[in-house]
Amino acid sequence: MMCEMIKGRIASDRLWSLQRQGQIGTIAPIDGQEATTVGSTWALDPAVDWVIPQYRESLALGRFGPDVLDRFAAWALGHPEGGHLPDPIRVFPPQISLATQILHAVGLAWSLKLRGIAGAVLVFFGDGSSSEGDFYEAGNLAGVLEVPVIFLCSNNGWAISTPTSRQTAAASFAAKAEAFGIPGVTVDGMDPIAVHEVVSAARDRAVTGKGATLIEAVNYRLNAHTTADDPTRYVPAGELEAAKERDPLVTFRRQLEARGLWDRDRQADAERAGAAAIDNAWNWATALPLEQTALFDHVFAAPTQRQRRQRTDLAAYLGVER
Amino acid sequence: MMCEMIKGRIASDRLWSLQRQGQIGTIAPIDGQEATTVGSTWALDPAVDWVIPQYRESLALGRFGPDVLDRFAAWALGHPEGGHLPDPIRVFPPQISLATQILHAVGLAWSLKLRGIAGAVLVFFGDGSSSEGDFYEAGNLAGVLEVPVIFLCSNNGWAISTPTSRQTAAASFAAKAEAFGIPGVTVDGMDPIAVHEVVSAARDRAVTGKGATLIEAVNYRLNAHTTADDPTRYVPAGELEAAKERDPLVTFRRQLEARGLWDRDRQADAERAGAAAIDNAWNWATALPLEQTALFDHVFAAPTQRQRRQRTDLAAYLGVER
Amino acid sequence: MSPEPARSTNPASTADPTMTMVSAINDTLRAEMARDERVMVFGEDVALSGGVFRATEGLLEQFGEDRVVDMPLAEAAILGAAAGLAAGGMVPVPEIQFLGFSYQAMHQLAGQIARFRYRTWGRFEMPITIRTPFGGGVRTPELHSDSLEGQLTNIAGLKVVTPATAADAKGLLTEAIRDPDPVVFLEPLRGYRGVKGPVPRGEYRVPFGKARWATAGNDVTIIAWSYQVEVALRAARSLAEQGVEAGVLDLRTLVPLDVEQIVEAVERTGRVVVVEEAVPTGGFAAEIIATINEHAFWSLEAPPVRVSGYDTPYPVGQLEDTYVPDARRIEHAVLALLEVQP
Amino acid sequence: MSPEPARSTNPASTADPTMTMVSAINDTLRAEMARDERVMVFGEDVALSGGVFRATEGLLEQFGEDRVVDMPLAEAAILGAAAGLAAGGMVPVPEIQFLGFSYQAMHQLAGQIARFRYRTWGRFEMPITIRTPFGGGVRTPELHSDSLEGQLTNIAGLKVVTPATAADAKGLLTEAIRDPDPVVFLEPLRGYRGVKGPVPRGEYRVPFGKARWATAGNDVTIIAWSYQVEVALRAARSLAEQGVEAGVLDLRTLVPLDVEQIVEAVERTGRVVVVEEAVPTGGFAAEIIATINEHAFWSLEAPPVRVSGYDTPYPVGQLEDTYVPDARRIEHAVLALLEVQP
Ligand SMILES: Cc1ncc(C[n+]2csc(CCOP(=O)(O)OP(=O)(O)O)c2C)c(N)n1
Ligand SMILES: Cc1ncc(C[n+]2csc(CCOP(=O)(O)OP(=O)(O)O)c2C)c(N)n1
Ligand SMILES: [Mg+2]
Ligand SMILES: [Mg+2]
Repeated sequence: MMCEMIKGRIASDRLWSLQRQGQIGTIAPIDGQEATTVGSTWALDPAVDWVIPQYRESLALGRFGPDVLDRFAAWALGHPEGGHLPDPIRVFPPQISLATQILHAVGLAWSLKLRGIAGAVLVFFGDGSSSEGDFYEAGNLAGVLEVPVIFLCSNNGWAISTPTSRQTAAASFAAKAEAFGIPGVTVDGMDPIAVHEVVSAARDRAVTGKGATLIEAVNYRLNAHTTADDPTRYVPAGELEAAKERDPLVTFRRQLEARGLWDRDRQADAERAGAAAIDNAWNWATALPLEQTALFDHVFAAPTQRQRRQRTDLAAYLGVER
Repeated sequence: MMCEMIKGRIASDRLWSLQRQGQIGTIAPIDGQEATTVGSTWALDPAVDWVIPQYRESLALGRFGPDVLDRFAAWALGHPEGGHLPDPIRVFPPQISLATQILHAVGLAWSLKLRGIAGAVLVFFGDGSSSEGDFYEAGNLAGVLEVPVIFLCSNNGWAISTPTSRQTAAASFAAKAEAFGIPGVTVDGMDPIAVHEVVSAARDRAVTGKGATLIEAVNYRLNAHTTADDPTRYVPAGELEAAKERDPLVTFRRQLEARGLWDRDRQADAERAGAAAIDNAWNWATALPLEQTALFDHVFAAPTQRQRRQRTDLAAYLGVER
Repeated sequence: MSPEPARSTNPASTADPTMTMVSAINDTLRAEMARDERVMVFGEDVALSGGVFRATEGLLEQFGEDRVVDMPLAEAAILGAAAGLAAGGMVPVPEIQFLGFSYQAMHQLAGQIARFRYRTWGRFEMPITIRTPFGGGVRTPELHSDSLEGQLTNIAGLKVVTPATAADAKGLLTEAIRDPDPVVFLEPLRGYRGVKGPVPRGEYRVPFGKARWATAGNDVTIIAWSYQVEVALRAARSLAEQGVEAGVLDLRTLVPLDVEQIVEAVERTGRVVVVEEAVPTGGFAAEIIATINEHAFWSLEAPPVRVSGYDTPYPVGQLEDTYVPDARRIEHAVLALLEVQP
Repeated sequence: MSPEPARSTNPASTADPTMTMVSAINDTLRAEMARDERVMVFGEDVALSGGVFRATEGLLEQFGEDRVVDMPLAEAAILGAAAGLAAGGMVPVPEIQFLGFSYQAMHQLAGQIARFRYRTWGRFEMPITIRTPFGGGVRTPELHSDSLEGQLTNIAGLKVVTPATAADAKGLLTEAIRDPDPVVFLEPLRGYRGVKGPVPRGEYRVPFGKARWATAGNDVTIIAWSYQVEVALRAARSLAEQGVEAGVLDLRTLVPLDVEQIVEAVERTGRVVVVEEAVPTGGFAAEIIATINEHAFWSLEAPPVRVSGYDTPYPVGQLEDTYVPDARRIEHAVLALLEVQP
């Protein structure tokens, strides 16, 4: 897990600087949410379980294979292949329309139940997304249908500039499980072991037909919301510094070192591997070809006559083969 | 309260038979929900408080004056004046797009708070409507803003043919208050006194700046969902009979009689008054004039040029004055 | 009320059983569920009660509670779950109880379902058929009668299907359920029992994008869809008595659109009336007129005309009959159009 | 980039301060809030951070947390609360962070706000101005760039306002906030900083329904709105170099629509190109063409042409420049149109 957490941070930093160089568009860094993302996905079985991320997690979903990062690089580059995670990778692309993915997760989990597949669906969403009607409708539906879904609220304290105190007056995000008749748990989202534990337990419930669980993983956004954001405008002085004390890359490393499971060499190797991973992803993604007429691909299984005409006209206008 | 409850039932029965005679469209009867509607509104001050109904309550909102029933009759007749409750009556027309009214209530309550008006907003919605995202977004927003709103879930056991067991797995509808950080109370919705008590308490909280309350009033739909519905297709045998034991018009009457506050004369008077009320409403509503070109009134404060042209064309086509 | 077989391209013959549109829909759902066990029906009140219009009656008994499901009252949940089910390999046939309530789920319909294949660049297809009643004339409360084709057709990635006959309800619904892409299947409230006609036995599919001549005629072309085809036929019959041969082209599907037959009709008749129940501004009739301008402008002998609702919300019952186009208004428009001299 | 004052009807003179569109919006919000204490600004990230585009910067400091409010992340709550606030006598100016997320609130926008006056038959007015950015060209993720005018204009009861200049951003926003009816105020993403121009000092109102000649020309009329007016002006300049006098008509508001000036333009030039960034099928350009057919058919010397996006969802960054109309495509369409011989 440590290696993947390091990879996530390094990949995030790399994309950040690529954005600064104007090579990609806006990007949401993962700083502070590595333990939540990695600890939870390490509790899953990629052969049967699914992950539906929001938009930060894809940087650290190595549990499901290296393609996830490759595709995320393509996504950041605005290449349509970035949204395509090849079968059988059980991972959805990043979701921008917040909280909609939580309902997709319930439907997907429902299909597993109907088809008798002993898997679970883990869906990530932020503290902010929990305010959308879709989150509540999803939780309520999962309670009624008793489907194998794990709702993971990655509470990083902020929704862009909106603090959790403006997001809800509930005792906690986990407390919202009361509204659905499912268990709700709060866990230290900076501790991958703790996250791994609660998600494993939730997965056991899920695959044994006991239904859904809501998990609130309390972490902190150690960086800006995105490359377009300036947190100094709104984050109270000192809050970030205090949170940095809990940086999972520091604390988990200390834990492992204390138990003799980690050292400077391992750290160096992990950092090299992380750099290599994002290098490969970047190289793969930048090498992807793209015809502009591909614009019409994959809207429907087969284009309508009107789309075919538009494509022909476009090809003629661009002076390319259709 | 007893008189208003009787009026509600009589008005409901009358409209039911008028629908059967083909004089009005589909109508939703109030049978079984009189105590919830009357008990709660009797706890309000019509001079400062507001009521936002779903679509059953308008039959028994006499607390806010006789016009409410008159307008409801016009509404049932499909006359546009049916949606207009004249200022200063603090009542909204029936709401068809379920749960949307719960957010309107939060906004309205917010305006009272901002304007320093010591009133509260009581909003009715059904057990079914509580599954809509709008309900949760409203509860969550009210928790954050601490506005003077009372959410009254009129739980009559059914949403058309869907029982509450298919609606949610939560311990109760009141339990959903946990998700909002506001108090949640369950009350016997067949007992007007009990309802009056909890709503009075909620109103006190509201007007003293303590914020919102969620109340679940457990009653039962003693009739079909609407004139278009056939409950025998889905209501389990015996359920209705059992519920009839709790009919508020019977039980509350017994209570009052036991305390010597009610007798057959009073009952007869109340029934006469109720019949007179719906007679008056019906006569008023059926006498309302309507020009077909009124179609264009009240879309905007002033019609657009395009609407004016359409209106002129229509008038010419109909051969009437515009 | 269905077009005289002779003048119609509807392959149903009088030998076929006569059915209402709602029973044709019910039969088709039954047949498709029997044929493909991935097909699921869910929505508000579709199982226990068989649907508020009885369109799903008997399905629960036949296919069980795993495949015929009463959902909590939440449209976004119904369509959002449909997307997840589709990604999981099922073939969802959700019902939105009335089209007006699809607004509650527009972020899932327009923002997700319509784009799922595109945003996953082909990985996940959405073989979803959203059945939903719409259209006026039956004195419903607010938002039960609104016609939203103008909005739905502007959402790339959705197919919009609008049967006008019982036979097409079967043929197009069969096609919709088997189509690998999301289809909004619009069922006219007035048509459920108001439209009756012969329905072919056994498997019957009507391809998308092929309009149908409900009745032929060379003087003028009336373009319509869904229940307004019935209304247009009434107008055509009355016009015929006055010696005017009006053809009624039933579009059947708005996306994909049968541009060929529209163009052929304009070239042949030169005069077109487009009928819709919706708000005219930004409505689908405007799209048809723009399409005609693009492909058959020089054949126009007079400006194409719209017979629509008006630029107001769908009104209350006492104003409804003025709002919704009727045969007299269509006839009136046709006669005025024939007056126009180039 | 703003039209040469000489050829423009924009009353702003070069003596006026030059501003970006976003600062003109910010100033206007400030002025209207100062003028009328019922005016409230709320939405996601509008207060503490001053908005993701800084459009509401400084308002919190000046007007306090009762009138400038960061809301929970829920669009339906933002617009549903706006309806209640309006019923309670406030003048809400909610922001939807990106137009694509208005889908989350479509049931409140189309189903409630647009009809509130109508369903209460005049009792409750909805003086709500919904500010929201839209439009392409800036490499945003999904649903940040979609143009939904075709859908919004089909919703009776909404006014749809689309400023193209900094001056109009001020004049139309002032008008919108003071208008007693709901207005969807569409702000072009590319225009926030990409559009600069003189902005009249002091109170400045631009009436709805009056289009503006961004540049005059008698050979052909290019009809556009919002940022595409800038693009059309680029095309017009390049056409001018080739001796083609293209007029660019900036509609300013889509509802209400300035039919008079559109008709006058068609009568004068006989040739029209309508530009939109949206999906063409069911888009607003189709409405303009239908309107031209209704009111100026006989003046057309060639079929009106659309330059639009395509019938696909708004694409990812690497395909965006092909999707969104640019000056070259408009120029290309104009030249082709001029080839057409009646
Ligand atoms: C439906 C919707 N509304 C608004 C936005 C704009 N937006 C993008 S990220 C964001 C904040 C999300 O906060 P949270 O859910 O806590 O996730 P985080 O960014 O903190 O990981 C907002 C408002 C959006 N993408 N989707
Ligand atoms: C948004 C929306 N979805 C669906 C419907 C159709 N519908 C009308 S009443 C109803 C059931 C409402 O149940 P509940 O909220 O419990 O109120 P009750 O009728 O039991 O009083 C449904 C599904 C609607 N009117 N609005
Ligand atoms: Mg967050
Ligand atoms: Mg109920």
